[in-house]
Amino acid sequence: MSQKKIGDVVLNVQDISLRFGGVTALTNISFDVREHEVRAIIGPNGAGKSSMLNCINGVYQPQEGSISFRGQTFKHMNSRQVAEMGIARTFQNLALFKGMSVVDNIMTGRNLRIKSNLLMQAIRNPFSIGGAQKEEEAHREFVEHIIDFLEIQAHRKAPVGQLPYGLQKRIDLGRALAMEPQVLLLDEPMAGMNLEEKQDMSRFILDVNDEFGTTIVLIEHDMGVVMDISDRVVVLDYGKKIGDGTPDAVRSNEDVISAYLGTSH
Amino acid sequence: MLYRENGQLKTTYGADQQIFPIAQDRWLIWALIAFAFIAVPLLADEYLLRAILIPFLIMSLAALGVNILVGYCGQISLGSGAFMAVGAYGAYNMLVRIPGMPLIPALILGGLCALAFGILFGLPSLRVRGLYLAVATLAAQFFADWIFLRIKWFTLDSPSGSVSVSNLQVFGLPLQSAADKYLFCLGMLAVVALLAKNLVRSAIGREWMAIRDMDVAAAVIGIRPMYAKLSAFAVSSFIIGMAGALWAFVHLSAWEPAAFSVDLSFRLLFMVIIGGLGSIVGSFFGAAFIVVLPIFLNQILPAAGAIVGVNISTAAVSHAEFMVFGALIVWFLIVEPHGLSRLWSIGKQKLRIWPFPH
Amino acid sequence: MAFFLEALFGGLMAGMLYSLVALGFVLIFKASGVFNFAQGAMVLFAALAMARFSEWIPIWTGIHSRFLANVMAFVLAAALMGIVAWLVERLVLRHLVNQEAVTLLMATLGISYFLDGLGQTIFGSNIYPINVGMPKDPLMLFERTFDGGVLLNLEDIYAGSVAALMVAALSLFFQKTATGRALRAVADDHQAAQSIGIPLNRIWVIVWFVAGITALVAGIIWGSKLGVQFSLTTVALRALPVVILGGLTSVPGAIIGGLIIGVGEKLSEVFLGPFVGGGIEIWFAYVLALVFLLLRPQGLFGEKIIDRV
Amino acid sequence: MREKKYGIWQTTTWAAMAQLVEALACGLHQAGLQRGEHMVVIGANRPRLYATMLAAQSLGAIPIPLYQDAVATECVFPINNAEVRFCVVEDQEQVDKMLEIRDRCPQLSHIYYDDPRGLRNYDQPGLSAMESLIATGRAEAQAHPGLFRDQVELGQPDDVAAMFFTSGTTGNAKGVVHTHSTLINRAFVGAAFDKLTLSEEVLAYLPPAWIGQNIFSYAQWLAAGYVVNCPESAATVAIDLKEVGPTYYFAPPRVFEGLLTNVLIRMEDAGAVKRKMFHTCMALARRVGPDRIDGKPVSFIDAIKYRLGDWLVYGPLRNNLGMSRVRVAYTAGEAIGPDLFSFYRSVGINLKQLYGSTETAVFVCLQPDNQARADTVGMPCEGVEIKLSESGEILVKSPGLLKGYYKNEAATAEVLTADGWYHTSDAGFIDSNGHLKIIDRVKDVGRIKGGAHDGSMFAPKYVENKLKFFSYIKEAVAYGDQRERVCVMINIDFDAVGNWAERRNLPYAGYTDLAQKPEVYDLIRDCVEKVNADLSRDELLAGSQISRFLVLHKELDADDGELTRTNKVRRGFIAEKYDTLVDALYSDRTQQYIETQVKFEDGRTGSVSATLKIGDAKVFSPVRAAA
Repeated sequence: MSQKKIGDVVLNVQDISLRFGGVTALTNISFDVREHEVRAIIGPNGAGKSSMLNCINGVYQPQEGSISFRGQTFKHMNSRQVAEMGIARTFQNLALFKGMSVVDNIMTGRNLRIKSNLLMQAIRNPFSIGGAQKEEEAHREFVEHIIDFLEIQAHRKAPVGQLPYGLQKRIDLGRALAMEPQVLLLDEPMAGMNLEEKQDMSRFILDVNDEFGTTIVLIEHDMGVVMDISDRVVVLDYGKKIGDGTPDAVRSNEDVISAYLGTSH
Repeated sequence: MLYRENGQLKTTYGADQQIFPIAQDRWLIWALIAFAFIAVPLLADEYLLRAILIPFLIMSLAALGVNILVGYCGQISLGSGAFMAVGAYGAYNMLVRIPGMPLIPALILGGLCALAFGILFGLPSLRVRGLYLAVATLAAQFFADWIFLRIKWFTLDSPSGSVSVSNLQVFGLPLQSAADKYLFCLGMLAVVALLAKNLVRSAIGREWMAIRDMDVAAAVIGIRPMYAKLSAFAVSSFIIGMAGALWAFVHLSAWEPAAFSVDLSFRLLFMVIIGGLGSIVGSFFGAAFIVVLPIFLNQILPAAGAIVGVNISTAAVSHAEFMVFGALIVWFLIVEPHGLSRLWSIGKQKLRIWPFPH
Repeated sequence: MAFFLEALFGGLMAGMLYSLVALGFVLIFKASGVFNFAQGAMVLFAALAMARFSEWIPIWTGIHSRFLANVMAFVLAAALMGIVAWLVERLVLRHLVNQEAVTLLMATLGISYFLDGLGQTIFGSNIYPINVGMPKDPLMLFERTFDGGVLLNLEDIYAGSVAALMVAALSLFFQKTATGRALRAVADDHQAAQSIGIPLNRIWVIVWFVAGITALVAGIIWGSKLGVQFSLTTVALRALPVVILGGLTSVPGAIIGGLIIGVGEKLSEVFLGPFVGGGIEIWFAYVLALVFLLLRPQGLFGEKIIDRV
Repeated sequence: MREKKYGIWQTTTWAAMAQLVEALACGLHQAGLQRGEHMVVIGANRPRLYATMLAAQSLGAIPIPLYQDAVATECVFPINNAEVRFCVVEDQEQVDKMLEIRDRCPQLSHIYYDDPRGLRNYDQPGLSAMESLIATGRAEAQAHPGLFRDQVELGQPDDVAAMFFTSGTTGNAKGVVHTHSTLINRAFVGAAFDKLTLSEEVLAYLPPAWIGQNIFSYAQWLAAGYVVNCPESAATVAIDLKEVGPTYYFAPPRVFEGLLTNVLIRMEDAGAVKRKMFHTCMALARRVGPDRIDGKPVSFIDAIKYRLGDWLVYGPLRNNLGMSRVRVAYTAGEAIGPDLFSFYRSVGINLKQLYGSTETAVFVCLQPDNQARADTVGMPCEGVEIKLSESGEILVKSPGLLKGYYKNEAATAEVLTADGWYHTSDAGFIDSNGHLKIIDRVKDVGRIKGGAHDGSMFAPKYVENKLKFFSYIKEAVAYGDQRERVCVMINIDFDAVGNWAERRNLPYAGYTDLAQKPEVYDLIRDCVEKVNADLSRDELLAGSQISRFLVLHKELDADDGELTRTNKVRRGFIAEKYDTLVDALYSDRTQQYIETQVKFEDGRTGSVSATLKIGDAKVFSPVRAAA
């Protein structure tokens, strides 16, 4: 693996706090993400990792703090905006569209880019009147490249619901990739996978990172995997940031160790 | 068993994405269309056309609309009857107020009225989900009932909102005989069904299904729930509205608000559930089932009674109809919650891999 | 002013009845996650049973005390509702465990169709009176305060108070009794409830039975006011906005919602109605609920839903 | 040529292919690939890899396809042996292999890869993408328009066209050298034989390094000009096969076997009715199908029935196997079981056998349509002469013979006589109706000594196989080498014979008992005599007729060392273990007591003893063939 050049900060999270009613999920979290790097957020279950992503995605609205992306600073993110800015995301407990085929699931990732309007789509036809068909085909081709990339050709037309867990995770990733993201947020991409699947997944993640130069923010609660593939690591525990730095630095950080020993992982 | 797919290889995405990728299916569907357009009008008698086929076609159209909203976008609606009513009265007003208004534009305008109405009552869907929404849509139902009953303007001051249309014409051709009406409805249905199918297999359709299956994820990949839901409401209520207008003009030709009561809304919902949520073809099955069932019962029950030696009054029949109907609904939900279309596709799959079980 | 008070009281009375029906919804929804569209049908069914039994019993038994006849009829009708509840659980709910809400909704619609049909087949489909001896004579209040005074229907007051009693009883049943607590447990989390050994199926039967009783009471009251007839089923549809307003899962919500709707309806009918051609009470409640939803999606007392991803 | 990529069948027209080849050729030329030099190609069936082979050949260079699943070290020998400087590989996996062995193959200077996936960060010298090669090639072609044509002109029919390394069972692999003329000639003969047309569809899913696949999807592709389809990935072959529905299909027996078992397994899960239907139809097929496909007349009723069966079962079955459109299907490599063979033919798939090897550029013998037999491999095809050495070995003279083994005179001399006969090292003979029968590897073939058939050939495996084709016989061990008559020890198939016995309500207590029943002996005798009758028909083997046999008291078992782990009988070992029996067979005793150690499943050993009868079988006087 050759050296990839890590650029300057693209995404910057400044002392975010998030509360649900009485419960506090996050308290003054701040960290930054640099171009082209693999940035991991680790922490025991319930440390608020997913909530962090949900704030970046605009799923949750943090009460305090701000998030800035490429210079623009936002108090609240708006999902649509986030997507348009090129931040894609996968989910911890599969959030695929159960009723749709693999291809269609990944195709949804292209929706932002579809130009033809409702009427054009309605009169979609093989005789290339209205161009909706042509557009569909163009996007389908792109999607097929992703399918090829993730090596799921054999399952193309299958309804996602019937596929094994490991594959569904891949499709989730595929859907995110279809957005051609600049920043890719991965929420426990390897949770509940067997070793082999984990290796595949890490391979894909690294490939994405250096084939397309995509910046990757990666959540994991199991340290092992993360340490080998990530450049810098943030450690959360009970909604607080207890460590930040290179894998080695983090590994030797007492708080982190105690947090992990504490929650016996 | 009948499928021979070897050599049907797709060399373009266009070929791969067509509505019926398998050659055998294409032949079948063309045969079916030909049969419906040519053979049926010649063979079917007056009663069959008027009492069964025309209602079936129109209800299929309506069910199609409902299915887009409920089946594809996952927004439960109990106000479909209202959308039909708005469509019907809207078209009616267009027809009588604007001199020389031809029928088809009138229908489309009727549909557009329903569309506006639909979007208005679709707004709650942005805030509320599931059952709350279902009840919210009931509001549309009762509101519509009331409007056409009480606000005379819509019904040209006719008593109790009952109005009628006569000697309809399409492109100067009179729409009199049952066969004409049948063909007209069939044509409308065919066109709309095609357009609808195109929508659901395109980007917008995927947005709807995405919202239905996992709205948060959908939002995160940049789908605007508002646009998706309202467009679903719009398209759906437009189709339902047109169906309503057809129902009123072609089938009833004289009607009052009661014709579009909440009961109709329920029946439409049954159609899509029994037919199969999220399936175009399911809408047809559902419509057929719900349209034919009562007629069937009306025929069969007295006969059955006669056999046992009991004379069953018409009232009794209608009550029994209620019971059988209810029982069947429940039975269906238990046995095949995914509706007839699921059975259909399973059967088809079995045929494809015949003689293997899987 | 007097006019206003009359409307207000009328509204409150009607509201009480709404809350009664609404309670039926809430009970079942809490316990089984089913939005029971059949509530209306149950009201009709119960009322029909009550009416006809009270009419038949003297013929069967030769008892001529109307009171006794009514009591027995009530017991019989209640028993009938029990059977209905049991059958519903046996034949329907049991087979639809953890289906989506829509499916269950559909199922209850099916049930309501069935009950409508059944009821009218067994008990006939004319209008039948229920006479539980509620005095029909009017009552004047505040004659000194306003000239003309405030005219109230004694019947309404009875009805209202009965409904209120019933509501109170139910809330007690929910808060105090063991079954009630079990119910609340089930409502909170089916799995958990099951794991601590609460028999879901029995709970459901109970809940549907209780809902049946509320239906019966509601049926009796409405029936004795307007006579038992098919239109009773619409009572349930009227009660729906109440549930929405109060929040599907909240008993107090149902009560307050009921009152708000009842009053709102009457007042609007009286004060707005004339300008828009009247009859607005059929949709006013809904629009009210709708507007309300936009402001507070989970209803007055419903819990807030947080999306976990 | 088509390749399924990105979900659809990407078509490459001949014109496009030509341009691609030209570009590649010019590119390679510019990179310094010399006439007569070797170039390694490693990868699955990919159009661009085929193109590179073509390009190399048009430059007069010699492509060497290697197996893509071979481990790195296996590639070392060929690459060094042929002083390969250039190699073109499919993807990262193969590149890694090449880089791994680079230190052992210093001369390996140019590595081109087709699929850049994962190779972005590779910066080893001499490594470059096929894309860039093509690009430079285009430029080169622009610069010297004539170049390509001239290079092609220079090519001569007898230049070496390609080299295939045969997986040597002993020692290093041998590079089989073929010239253009040999390959092309064979390709055309094969094509002509089955009247292949432009419209054939072929699915190329076996390793291109295997001569078979190479002939079918490369040489014949060029010769007949049909469409070759490359599957999307190993995982999707089944799906792709179904989509393509090839008209011309080639596979070794194990593939057909796999398909069949798969069919049967899936049918097992079917509902009772369906299973019944399936089995009845298959029974009918077994009865009627072969005749039908052999163009023999079948009774009207049967014809009707078969139609029905075709509609109910065979048609759908072919469809699911992806063989609805198969016009010609071949199997080769090893002997194919008759049941397996007839299954495919009976459901209307024109499956045939052929005989050939790497050295003969495949086509030596082919079975004409409607003359396909399980036990022959067809008639010598055009241009082929066949004779038998005195040892019974098959010698072949054909325009398709190899030029020799690369840098291995000795080996070449072994197989290729001065007067151009190639030693197949298979023993066999031409049967009465002109079909070649393969008997055995020469080394196993023995001789009868003394007696009526002194000196005539004895082929144990052939005899044993013939016996084993009877469902009642599970294993058979034949003796006769250096003896005057042939005797066999037989294992009955317990299930088959068991059923048979039950149907005759014949009581028995376990295997040993059943084995010794006189009825069973009669049953087996019939089989043996059928075989004898059959054997007597061809003079060469008449001597191998079985005169005495016995049914063993225990089943031959790998645990007792009687079978190899792959369930082949270990003739020698058994001979020693049961020497008493062997002696008995060759004496004139009618029974023999024997006691043997057996290992049970749980490892305990016990002993089985029995007195075995010895049966005599009728021997037929040889029927003179063609008379």
